[in-house]
Amino acid sequence: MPSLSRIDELRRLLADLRGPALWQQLDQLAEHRALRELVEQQFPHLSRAPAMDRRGFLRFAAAAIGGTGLSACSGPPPERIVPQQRLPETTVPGKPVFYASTLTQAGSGIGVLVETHGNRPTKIEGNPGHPSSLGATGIHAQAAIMDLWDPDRSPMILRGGTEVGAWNGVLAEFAKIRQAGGDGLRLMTPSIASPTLRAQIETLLDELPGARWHRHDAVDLSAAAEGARIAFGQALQPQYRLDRAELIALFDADLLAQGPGHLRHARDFAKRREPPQMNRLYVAEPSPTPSGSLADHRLPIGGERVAELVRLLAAKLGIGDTGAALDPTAERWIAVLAEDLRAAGPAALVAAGPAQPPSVHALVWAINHRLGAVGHTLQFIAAPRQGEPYATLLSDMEDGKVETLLMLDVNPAYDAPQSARFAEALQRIPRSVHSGLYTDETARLSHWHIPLAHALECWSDAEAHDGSASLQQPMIAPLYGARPAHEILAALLGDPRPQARDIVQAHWRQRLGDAGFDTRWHDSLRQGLIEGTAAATLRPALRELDLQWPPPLPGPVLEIRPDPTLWDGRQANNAWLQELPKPIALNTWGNLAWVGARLAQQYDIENGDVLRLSTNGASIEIAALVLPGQAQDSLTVHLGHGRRAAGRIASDVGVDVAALRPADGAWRSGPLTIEKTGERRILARVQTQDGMEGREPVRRATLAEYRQHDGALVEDETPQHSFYDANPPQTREPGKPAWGMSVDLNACLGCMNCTIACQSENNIPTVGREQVDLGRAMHWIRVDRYFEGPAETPEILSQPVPCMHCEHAPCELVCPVGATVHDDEGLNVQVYNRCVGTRFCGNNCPYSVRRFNFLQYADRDTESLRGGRNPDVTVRSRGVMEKCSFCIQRISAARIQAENEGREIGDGEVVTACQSACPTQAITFGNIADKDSAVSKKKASPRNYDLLAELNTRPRTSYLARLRNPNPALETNGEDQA
Amino acid sequence: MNGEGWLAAGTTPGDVDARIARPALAPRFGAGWRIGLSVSLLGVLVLMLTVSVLLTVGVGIWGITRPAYWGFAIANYVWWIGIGMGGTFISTALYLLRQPWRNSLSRYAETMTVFAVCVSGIFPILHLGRPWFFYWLFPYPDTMNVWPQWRSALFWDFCAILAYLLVSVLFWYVSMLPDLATLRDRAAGRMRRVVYGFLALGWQGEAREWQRLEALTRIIAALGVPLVFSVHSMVALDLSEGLLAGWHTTIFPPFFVAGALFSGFAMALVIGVPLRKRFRLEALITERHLDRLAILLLTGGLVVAYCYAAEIFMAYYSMDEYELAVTRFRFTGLYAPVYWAAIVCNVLAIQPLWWARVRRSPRWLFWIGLSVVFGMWCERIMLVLSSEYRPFLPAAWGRFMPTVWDWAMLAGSIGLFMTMLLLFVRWFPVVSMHETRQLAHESAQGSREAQA
Amino acid sequence: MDFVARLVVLGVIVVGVGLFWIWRAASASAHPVGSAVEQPIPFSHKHHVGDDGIDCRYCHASVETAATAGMPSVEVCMSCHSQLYTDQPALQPLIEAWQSGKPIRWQRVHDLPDFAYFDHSVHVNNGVGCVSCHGRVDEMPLTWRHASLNMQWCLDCHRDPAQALRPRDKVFDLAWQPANQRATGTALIAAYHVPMERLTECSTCHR
Amino acid sequence: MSIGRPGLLARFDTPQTLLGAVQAARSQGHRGLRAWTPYPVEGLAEVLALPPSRLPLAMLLGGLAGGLGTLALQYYSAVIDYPVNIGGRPLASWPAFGPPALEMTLLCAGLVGILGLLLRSGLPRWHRPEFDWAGMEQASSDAFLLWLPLDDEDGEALRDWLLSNGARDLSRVGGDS
Repeated sequence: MPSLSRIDELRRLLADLRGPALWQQLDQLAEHRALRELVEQQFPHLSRAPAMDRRGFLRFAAAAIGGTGLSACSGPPPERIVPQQRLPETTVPGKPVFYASTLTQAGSGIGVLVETHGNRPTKIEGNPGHPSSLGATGIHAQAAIMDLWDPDRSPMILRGGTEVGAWNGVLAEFAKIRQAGGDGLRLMTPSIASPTLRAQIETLLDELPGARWHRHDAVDLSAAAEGARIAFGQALQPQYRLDRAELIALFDADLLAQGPGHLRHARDFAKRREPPQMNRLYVAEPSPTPSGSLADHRLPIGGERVAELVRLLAAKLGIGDTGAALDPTAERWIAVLAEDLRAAGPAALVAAGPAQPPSVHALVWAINHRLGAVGHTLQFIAAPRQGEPYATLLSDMEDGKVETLLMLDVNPAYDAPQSARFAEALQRIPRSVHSGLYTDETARLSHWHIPLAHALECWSDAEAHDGSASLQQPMIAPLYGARPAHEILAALLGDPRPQARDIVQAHWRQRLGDAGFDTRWHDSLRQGLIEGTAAATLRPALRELDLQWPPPLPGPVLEIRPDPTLWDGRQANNAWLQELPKPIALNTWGNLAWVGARLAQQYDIENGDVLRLSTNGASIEIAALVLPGQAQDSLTVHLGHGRRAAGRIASDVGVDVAALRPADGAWRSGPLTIEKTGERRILARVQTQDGMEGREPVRRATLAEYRQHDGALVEDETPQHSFYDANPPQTREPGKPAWGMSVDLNACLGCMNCTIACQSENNIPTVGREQVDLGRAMHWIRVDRYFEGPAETPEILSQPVPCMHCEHAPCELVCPVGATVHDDEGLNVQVYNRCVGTRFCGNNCPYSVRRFNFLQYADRDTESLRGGRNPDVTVRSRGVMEKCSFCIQRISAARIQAENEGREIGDGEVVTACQSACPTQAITFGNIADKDSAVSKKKASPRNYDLLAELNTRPRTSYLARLRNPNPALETNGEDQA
Repeated sequence: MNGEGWLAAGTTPGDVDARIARPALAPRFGAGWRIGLSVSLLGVLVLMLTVSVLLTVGVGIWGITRPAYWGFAIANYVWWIGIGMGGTFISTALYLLRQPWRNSLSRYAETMTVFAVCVSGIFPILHLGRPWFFYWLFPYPDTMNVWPQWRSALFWDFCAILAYLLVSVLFWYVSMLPDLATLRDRAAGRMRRVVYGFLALGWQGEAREWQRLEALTRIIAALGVPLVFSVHSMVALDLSEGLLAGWHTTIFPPFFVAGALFSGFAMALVIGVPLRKRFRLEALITERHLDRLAILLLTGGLVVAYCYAAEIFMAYYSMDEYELAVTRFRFTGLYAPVYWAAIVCNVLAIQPLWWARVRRSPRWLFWIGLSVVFGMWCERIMLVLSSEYRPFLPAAWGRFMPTVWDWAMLAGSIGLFMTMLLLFVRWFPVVSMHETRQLAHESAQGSREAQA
Repeated sequence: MDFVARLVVLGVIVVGVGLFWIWRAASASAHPVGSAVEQPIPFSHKHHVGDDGIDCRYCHASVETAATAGMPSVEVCMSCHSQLYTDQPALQPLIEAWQSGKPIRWQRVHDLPDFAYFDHSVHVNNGVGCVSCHGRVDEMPLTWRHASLNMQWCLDCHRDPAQALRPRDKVFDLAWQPANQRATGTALIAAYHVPMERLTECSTCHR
Repeated sequence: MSIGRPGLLARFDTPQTLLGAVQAARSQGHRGLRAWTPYPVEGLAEVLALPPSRLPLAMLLGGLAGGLGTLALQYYSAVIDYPVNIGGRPLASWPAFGPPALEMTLLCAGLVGILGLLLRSGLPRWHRPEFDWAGMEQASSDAFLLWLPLDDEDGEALRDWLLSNGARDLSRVGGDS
């Protein structure tokens, strides 16, 4: 970072410029030799795109006159070494350092370990000691790296949307607010997971009595707590103990892949699902979710009908009365479920999702109470106080009751229900201050915008789903002079030089007491968890329920859900997330209307048809995806797309569905009218074939079959005869590791965590919408998904496919330059610098895991993106083949470590990126030469099988067959036959 | 060899030289030629543009993708090199079989070969992701101390093309020396005399030179047969060394050889018929010649048809699920039109050749040849794509759709071929003069004896 | 006539070779072997190592533990030069760096391509002496590249480490010469469990 | 051969007459005859008693060298110089080494043959004294030429004898003339 004075110089230079003129001026400066460096550090996204084109054109000309040969082979430019000024004791240059920290998603903290190289965060790992992580990470946590280094982040304080502002200006505004005693001040935040920040807000509300605090979550998860308010008289946060549940019934609830604690839920669930003991899962949901894909019995049903489903179930268990009649399949499904639940008793767990209204949750709590599950599989903790509802704020704004609006980390002008109304109201506010990562839709309408520091840039803390708190520490100084929320609030309260660290530390000093605080502080930093802060579980008493059931919406209903990868759109400018296939549906870059097969038939809809969906007097146009397993009486669309001011990645990708949301932010609206516009769009799906075509890449069995079977469940089809001696030439002396992987399809959710973790670890480039649609996505580990059975109620099978590292690798045989070969530890290595790009290996890989750089996909020009790359992995150039390497850089690191310490590599010492990210630990990696290693034990399972074994490729990656634990009573039912 | 009756009656050596050498030495040339040349040159420009974009942007400009990693480039390559084969066969195998009638055809057939092989050579290099490193396929002591990977069919093919290209180009040139000498001696202007003289390398037609050339011709002919057959076997192995269903079959090498011969003869007709007309070579390339070529074409076509049948049979005979699937995809899949086009153009279109009248009608032969040339292109496309686009795992199924650059590359390659051909016929003898002279002498003498 | 023709043929060959050499020159490295590299401060290993006998690890501290040997921070330089030669004009850049807090930008002398991953620690711990790759830096007034650092050169040693291995305690001794290198090396391969068969695997250096 | 020597250049119309003349001349003890023809005339080499060409042998050796050399190179590089595990196949995968060897055999044989032809015939040789001889250019179209050295004896007898043997126009070439 250059000295502040020079930044201010620049600011002065730009102070009297407005709008476009400002950007132009910056662009010229970018050309300026002296200032270029500074400008690029400050505003990396300004001085780039044109340069690229110029270079492109020159290279083009060179080739046209046949000079390409020369230009392609000109020597490397001289490099410079820039040592540090002072070397911190802790860091050893060239060795990664891991810091325990916390990332917050959907109002709940997840403990992570941040891998840094030379103080540059490059990778997020889960924190095994953290209750919400247990070592796993979600896709949003993985993507945080990309957010941090995003060149489109807000570069500076803005006044009136475009004008460069100064921190002093902000302080002046704050002073005025204080003088007014906070009258007319409204604070707008999302649900806050940080106890410190909540405490700060409480203080603010005390000190400025005129002020009020409003909560705005684009994706409102409060239904469960509100349901508890109805059932138990107080807002409570449920704790789902899947580790204790033998029978689980989920109603429109994706417990395993979304919302607070989902990583923990997935882990606990998988632990209970290891044969011969297996839990049983019932799922009723409108759209297929990862949870639904693992269900033993899945009932596709519109979110609007779930209420009746739950009421019927409750009635069968003797609670309340039934609602409207359901179709026989559903009736039977519920009847069987009710029997099962009664049998399971306290070992059962029933849950509803945030998309369901509080009344349904209340009923669900009652059912659990009746089953005796409360306190056993279902526990409650107190829900922290959050702001008042957003609706009241909006009306107050429109009534002119709001003098000042301070928006922290929210973007209501885009993501509020009927955001247009908010945007309009916002512009009538006398004074509006916005703080966020981007100069987003709201920032541009606010009087002031303050760049908000990224979670990896500043001190804070957060509570996990179970209430236990952990600290968030910065790995790097704020890249764009951004400020943490703590400091902004402190400044508002008059602190001239606020320091987030002091604020957070002060909060905890006060909570934990002075005695031995410093040691506890340091332990907490090291462990990434503040011991003993987990919330106490409560034993609430159930009240008499008097539930109101509004008449269900008629006809097909529009389900409006958070995007599986982008959530509410705050991470929309993140190319990794945009290109990460949505679980199950596998579409990327933009949102689609998911339509059930029968509905599609009814309206004659095909994939790619653009539909005009109208409800609440508004309408959008969005392309359709006919999705097996989608309920027939509902369409599903996703939030987070159609950003208008998000940066180069997200702008104009997908469709903004906010207009269709009811004012109260409910998750569905109707009645819905559907018309075809006749237009067609590309879907950019990574998989276009739905069925297995009778090829059985995913082997399946029922638990019953598994129990009968002795010995291998899946017979080995590897041909034993060989033209050559079957053993590879190199003689393996004992002690040398032989790397192998096992993937347990019984535990695979298809949640895509492995895919994005791999992308982050291995510098895998994104290719963009059109390239994905052509089939050129680069993900090294893809998750194949197959629908088997009827399109209405298919069985959903997910199968992660990394490189198989075949002993008899077909790819190696056909490479004319030996760019892909075997090493003595059995890795199928790809030598990028030797590859000439014949692509024969790609053709010849029966698993199609090889990826080719058809164009220059890796961005070599954006300075800030370099910071986030893994220095231990080559950045691939155009024209070379690449593929999963079993994280060879991690193997090398472990090997060198062992070398230096003169020992063998221990089991579990090498953990691949996909393996560590997997919430259900479906992926096991290790040394198969060592019979006691975890992976060897997995491969010894009777469920073990090789993919396409009949081709005699002898893969090192093998799979464990998928098992289902169906209820015989439902199996006999033809409808549910999968 | 006895060449009686293979030239129009009363063709003397003098006429031979006149007929063949005159166009080459003529001061100016027909407008038709100039138009044809400018069209072909346009094609060359398209090619240059495409290649420039290709080198600057990358092979991503083509429609290739996962799983169809190869697409047009390789199919075009196989097509072109196949076309080349016909010429080599005529100039070598028929020589060994003592077929005097080949003398009138060998020159332009070989020329066609040489140019087709040159054009085909463009594709395997330019289809590389990093073409500027193509020489890594060549075993040379480098600073990386690494070698080519000998087990790859692509390397075998690299050797095959290298051998084929060098041998056929050099032999084509050497066997043209006597004719170049003739042109040198007959050329009017000094400039031409110098140029032809330079090219003729000082050939004089002395007994010793003839003796060596004869010996060389005989052995090269003997080498040429295994060479050309092996080359096309290697090309076939480029695919059949792969695991892909539809590629991984033992029938491919003979299949490709037959296909190559087939397309080669077809191209020989497509070029030969107009040539014969334009240069009034009816006396040298008689209807009997055409008839023989047509018979070869028919034979080749029948063998190819047999291979199609055999592939289908083997699929059902093996009952291998993947082979069966590929066969189904060929019949009904995304690329079914290409498959059926191949069947129509390669199998049905040649049936008229059973009738002698058709075999002796230049017009018929031209159009049938053209349909076969097109049909063989369809077949190459079909062979490459129908296996590639649906690999073993259904989840990886995809599709290849050609982009404008794919078509530009194809059109450009045709333009380049035509350009080279047109330039050749303008300044070089399209029929081997010394070989035809021999025929002329023998037939003249034959008729003399007949009179006696 | 004959002469002219031969001349033409010759000319073609000459031009071809010429173009090849131009290309070779264009693709040559920035700092050729053996030529001293200009630095912002004319730092002399000869003086520091040769004359003053400062150990390599004093400045290149992480050489035994990490992939990179580590470049000394300004702080390290200042630990002596806050007293010594502070008035030397040559040292002004150092003083400025110390005061301004702006690091010194040294010219890289040994620059491997980005796709080759070299790890100092594992080499040092297996008895590869600094001198084997860097030459007698204690005799270099300005540092230059001692070896080509191309793959052939790396392999030469990876195929036959015996020609270079030395006892660990002699690794940083630039002048040390074994009585019988071959015997010493062979013994050390066994002693240090050098994984011979791994040394020539592609994955040893490329990822 | 001795171009400096003076000689007689006789032109014949048919290969038969040429062959006859050559035979007769040789039987009369003439040596150092040279003949030019527009196409290879069967039997001419024999009657001129030219030594059989050694080209075929050279090509055989060249081919063998190319093939065996390739096999040797493959074995050396794959087994001795840099053994690498390729798809679990043996280092010396003989069946796979065959095809390149075959191609290189053919290539080398062909190259040796063609280069051999040029070198042995002294080509390229863009200027030869023969080019100056009158009527020489006929040899490349339809004339069959025969050259006999004129030694000390005077040419008249030889001239008549040639004419009687079917020679057309004769000319004295080479030497001081």
